[in-house]
Amino acid sequence: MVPIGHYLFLSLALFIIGVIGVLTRRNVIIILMSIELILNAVNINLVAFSRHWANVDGQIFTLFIITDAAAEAAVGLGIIIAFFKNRETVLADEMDLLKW
Amino acid sequence: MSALLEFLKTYMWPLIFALVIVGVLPLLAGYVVLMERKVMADMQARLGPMRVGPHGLLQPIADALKLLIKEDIIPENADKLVFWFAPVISVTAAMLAYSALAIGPFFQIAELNIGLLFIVAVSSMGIFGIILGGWASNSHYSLLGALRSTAQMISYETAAGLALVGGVLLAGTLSTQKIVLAQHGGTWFVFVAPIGFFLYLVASIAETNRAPFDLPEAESELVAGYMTEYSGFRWAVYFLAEYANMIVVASIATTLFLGGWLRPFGSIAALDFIDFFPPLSFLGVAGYCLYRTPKQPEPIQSIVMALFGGLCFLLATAMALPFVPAFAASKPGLHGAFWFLLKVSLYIYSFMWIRFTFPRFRFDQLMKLGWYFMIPLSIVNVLGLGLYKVLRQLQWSRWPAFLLTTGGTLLVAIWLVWLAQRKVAVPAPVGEMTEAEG
Amino acid sequence: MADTRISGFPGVEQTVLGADEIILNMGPQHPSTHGVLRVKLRLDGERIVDSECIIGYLHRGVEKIAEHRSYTQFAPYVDRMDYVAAVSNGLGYCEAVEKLLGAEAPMRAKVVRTILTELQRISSHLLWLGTHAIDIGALTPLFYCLREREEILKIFEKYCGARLTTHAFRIGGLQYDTYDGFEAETKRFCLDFVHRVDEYEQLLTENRIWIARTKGVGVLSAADAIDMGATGPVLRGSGVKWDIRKAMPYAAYDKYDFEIPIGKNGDTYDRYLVRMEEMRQSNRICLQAIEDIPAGPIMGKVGKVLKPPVGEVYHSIEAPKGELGYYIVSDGTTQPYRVRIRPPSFINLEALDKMIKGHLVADVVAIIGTLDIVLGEVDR
Amino acid sequence: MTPEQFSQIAFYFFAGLAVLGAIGTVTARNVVHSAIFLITSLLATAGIFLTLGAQFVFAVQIILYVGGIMVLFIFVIMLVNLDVALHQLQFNRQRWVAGLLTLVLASQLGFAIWFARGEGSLDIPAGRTGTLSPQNVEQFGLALFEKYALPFEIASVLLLVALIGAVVMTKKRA
Repeated sequence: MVPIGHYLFLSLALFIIGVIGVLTRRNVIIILMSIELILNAVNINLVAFSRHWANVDGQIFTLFIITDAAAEAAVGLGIIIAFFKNRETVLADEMDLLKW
Repeated sequence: MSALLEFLKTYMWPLIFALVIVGVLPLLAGYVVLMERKVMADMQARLGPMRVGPHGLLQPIADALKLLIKEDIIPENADKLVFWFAPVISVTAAMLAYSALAIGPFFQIAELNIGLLFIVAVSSMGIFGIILGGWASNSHYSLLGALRSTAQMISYETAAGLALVGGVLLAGTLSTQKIVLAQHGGTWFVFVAPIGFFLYLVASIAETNRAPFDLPEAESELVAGYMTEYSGFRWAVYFLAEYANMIVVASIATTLFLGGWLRPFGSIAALDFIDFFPPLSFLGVAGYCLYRTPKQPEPIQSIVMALFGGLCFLLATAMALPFVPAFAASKPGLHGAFWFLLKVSLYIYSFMWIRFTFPRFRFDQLMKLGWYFMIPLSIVNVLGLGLYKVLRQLQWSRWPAFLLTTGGTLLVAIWLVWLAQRKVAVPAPVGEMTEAEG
Repeated sequence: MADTRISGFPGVEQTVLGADEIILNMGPQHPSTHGVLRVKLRLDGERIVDSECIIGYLHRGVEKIAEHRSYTQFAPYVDRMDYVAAVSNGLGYCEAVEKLLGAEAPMRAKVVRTILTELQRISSHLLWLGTHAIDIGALTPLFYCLREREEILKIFEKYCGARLTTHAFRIGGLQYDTYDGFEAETKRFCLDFVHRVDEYEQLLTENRIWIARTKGVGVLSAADAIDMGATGPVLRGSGVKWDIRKAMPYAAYDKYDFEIPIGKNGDTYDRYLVRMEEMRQSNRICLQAIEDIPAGPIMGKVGKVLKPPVGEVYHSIEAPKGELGYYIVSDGTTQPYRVRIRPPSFINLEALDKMIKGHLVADVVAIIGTLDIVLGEVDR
Repeated sequence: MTPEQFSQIAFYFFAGLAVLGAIGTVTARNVVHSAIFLITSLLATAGIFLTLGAQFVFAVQIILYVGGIMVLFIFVIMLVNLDVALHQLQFNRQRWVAGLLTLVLASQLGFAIWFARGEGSLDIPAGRTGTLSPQNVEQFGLALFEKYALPFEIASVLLLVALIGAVVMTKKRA
C-alpha cells in the first residue's frame, strides 16, 4: 500500500498550489477555483486518514466539505455575477469599493 | 512480462467486455439511428432509407464512412485544443457509463458496489463535452445552445436522480446486479413505482436533449445548438455520444424499473414457454430475410440480405443453445442479454414515438416544467416510496400499500398541475444558479 | 442565462445599449425565417424589446418588369411572387386585366378557375401548416401535409403541365380545357381530404404543448389588425369577418355556399384554427363546384393583341395569404403604363414588430410562421 | 501484477495528474482552460478516493464537485466571459511576496510531515487496522444518519441559506 506520508505530501502540494493561486491571481473566478483546490487537498487528507484508521468518519467530513464547497461556490459566483453586472470586471484588485 | 500476463489473467473478462463495448457501441448507436429513421419514416407515411443495402440495412456504415472522409473544419477563432477535445469528453463519458451496467448476469465489466451512482456520476460528465464544445466554437449560436443545454441537463438531472432514488430505495442497493436480483421473483419496480418510472422517462428524454425537450439543438431557433460549428468526424463523435447516452438512460431505466435481464413473468413456471421467444423471434427474422432475398432489386442487395438472414439464424441458434442440456448454464447469460436489449430497444422506441408526436417546448416552459413539476413531484415520489417500504415492513399487504402511496403521489401530481394551470404571476425560473446543491 | 451581456462573439453587434441588451440577427440565412427574411432583434436576455425587419433580399423588380412586357407576356411573372400559390396570383392578374379590357370570362372558365384557386388555397395552407408545425417542433404533420399537397400538385400538373409556377389561366378565360377525369380526381381528393384535416387536428389541436406554444402568443387585436391593413387569416384570426370572396365576389364565388371562420383572441392558436377551418371551407367550395361545371366555351372574346383603353383599374382577390390586389394603369398601348401589386404577405409582415414585442426568441419563429409569409411576394 | 500493485501505480498516476492539473489551474491565462485543469485535478482526486476504497466519496466527488460545482463555474465563466481579461495582467502586485510566504508555509508544513514520519505515528501502512470494508456505502450511510445526523441537518440548512443567498444576489433589481 501507499504510505500515508505520500498522501500527506500530495495534499500539501495541492494545498500550496491553491494558496499561491489565491494570493497571486487577479481573476476572482480563478481565486474561487483555487479555494476549491485547497478544499480538495483537505479532502484527500481526510479520506486517506479514514482509510488509515479504518474509520468512516473522515469520509463523512469529506461529504460535509463538498457540501460547503457547493454552498460557497453558489454564493461566491452569485457575488461575482452581481459584481460583474455593475462593474463589468472580474479582477479582484478592481473590487475596491464598499458600495457603488 | 509475467506481471503483465498476471494482470491480463486477473482482468481478462472485464477487458474483453470493455473491448466489445467500445467496438460494438458505435455500431449499435448507428443502428439506433437507422431504427429512428425507419420509425420516423413509418410514422410519417414514408419509407426511410432504402438504397444502401436492403431496406437501408447498411445505411449506418455508409453514413459513418461519409462522415469520416468529410473535410475537417475548425473555425478560425476557435479554441483549437478545446474544440478538438470536447466531443471526446462527451463520448468518453457515455461509454464509461457502460462499465457498470449489467447486460445480463454475466455480461458486465465491473460489478461495483456503487454501480448506479457511478453511472449517474460518469454520465453527468458528458455536460462538459457540450458546454466546452459550445464555448470553443466561438459562435453565438453554439454558446447559447451550450448554455441552454447545460441548464436543462442540470435541472432535469436532479429530477432523474430523485426518480432513481425511489427505485434504489425499493431495491435497497446501488449495485446494478443486486437491483435486478431484487426484482427477481417479485414485481418489477415499474409496477411498484409507476410515477417514478414516468418521471425518469420524462427526465431522461430531457437529459438526452431529445424532442420535445431538444431546445439545445432546436434547429428553428438555434440552428444546431452547440454542434453548429462542428462537422465531419467530430460531429459524428457528438452524435455518437448522444445516441450512446440514449442507450445508457434506457439501460438504467431497464435495470431499475423494467427488471433488467429478467424474463417477463419469470416467476410463473406455467409461462416458461416464453423462454422459446428469443430463438423463435430471431428465427422469424431470419426466415423473413431469406424470404425477401430473391426479391431484392440488385444482386448485391440479395447477398447482404442473405448474410443478414444468416446472422439472425446464427443468433437464433445461440439463443437455442440453452435448451441443449450440456449448455443449460448459458441460459441466464444469453437470454438475459436478449431480454435486456429488447427492453432497451422498447424504451428507445418510446423516445422516438414521443419525438415524432409532440411539438417542442419553449425554454421557459421547459424550465418551469422541470422546477415546478418534475422536481417537487420526484421528491414526493421518494417520500411515497419510503412510506411504501415502511408499510411493507409493517406487514401491510402489497395492494393497499401500493394504492395508498401511488394514489397519494398522484394526487400531489394533480395538485401541481392545477397550480401550474392557475394563472398566477410566477417569477421567472431561477434555474441555473442554484442547482449545484441539488 | 438571461440578463447578462455576452460580448466578443460574431453576430452580436456591439452598440451603445443598456447593459442588459444585445442585438441578435435572425436571418437572412436562418432555417426558420421562411426564406431570406432578416429580423434584427433587440433583446433583453431572451425577451424581445424591439425588432426591425429587413427585406429585399429577393427583390426582382416584378412591377418594373411589367412596364416592358405586354399584358399577356407579364402573366407568368406573377406566378413567381407567391410561388406556393401561383394559381391565385394568376387569377388576380387575369381578372384585373379583364376588368380593364371590359371583357369577361365565360362561366365554365370561371368555375374551373374557382376550383383550381381553392385547391391552391388548400395546398398553400397545407404547406403553411407543415412548416409552422416544424418551426414549433412537431416534425410529423409536415409529411402528412405534403402527402395531400402532392395530390393537388398532381392535379395541377395534369391540367397545365406545371406543378409550382403553373400559369394556369389566360386573360379572358382558360388556355386548356379540363382533362379527362379532372372532375373525378378532384372529387375523390376532396372527399378524402375532409378526413385528412381531422387527422392534422388530431395531431395538434388539443396537444398541450402545441397550445402552450401558440395560445396567447403573438396577439393582434382587431383594431390593430385593421390599422395595419392586415388581411386574410391574420385579420380573421383577430375576429374581423372580412373576406373578399364574400364582400366583393369574383370568379364564381357568389354561386357557392361557404362560411368565413373567425378567431376570438387574435393569437397564434386562433390563426391556426382559422386556417384549418378555411381548408375545410375551401374543400366544401370545391365539392360544390365540381358537381356541375357548366359546359361551354373556355375563352371569352378578347383579341389576339390586348390593347386596353386608357384608364386604370384596381382588382383584388382573396389569396390564401390575404388580399392580393392589382392596380394597373393603361396608356392605351400593348404594355401597361404602371402595375402596382398589393401583396398580402408584405402588409401582414408589418404586424410582426407589434406581435413579437415582449415575447421570447423562440416565439419569433412561431409568429413568423403564423403570419404565413412568402418572401417572393414580400420582396417582389 | 496484483491488484495491490495496480492501485499503487494508480495512486502515483492520479497524484501526478492532480498536481499537474492544480498547477495548470493557477497558471492558465484563459479562465476556461483554468477550469478544465481544475476539473482534471478533481477527477484525479476522485481516482485517488477510489484507490482508497472510498467509493461513495468518489461518486459524490464526481457528481457534486465535477458535475455540479464545476459546471456552475464554467456556466458563470461563460456569462462573464470578457476577452479583455485575457490581455490584462494575470497576477497581482504582491505576487512575489505572496509566493515567498507560501513557500515558507510549504516548507514548514513539509518539515512537519517529514518529522512526524520520523516519530513513527505515520508509519502504519494504511488499511491495516479497523474493520473498514472497501465496500463501505452501508457503513457510510449508517454513520451519516446516526452519529452525524445533526451536522447533516445543519449542512442542509447551510445549503438552503446559500441557495436563497445566491438567488437574492443574482436577481434582477426591479
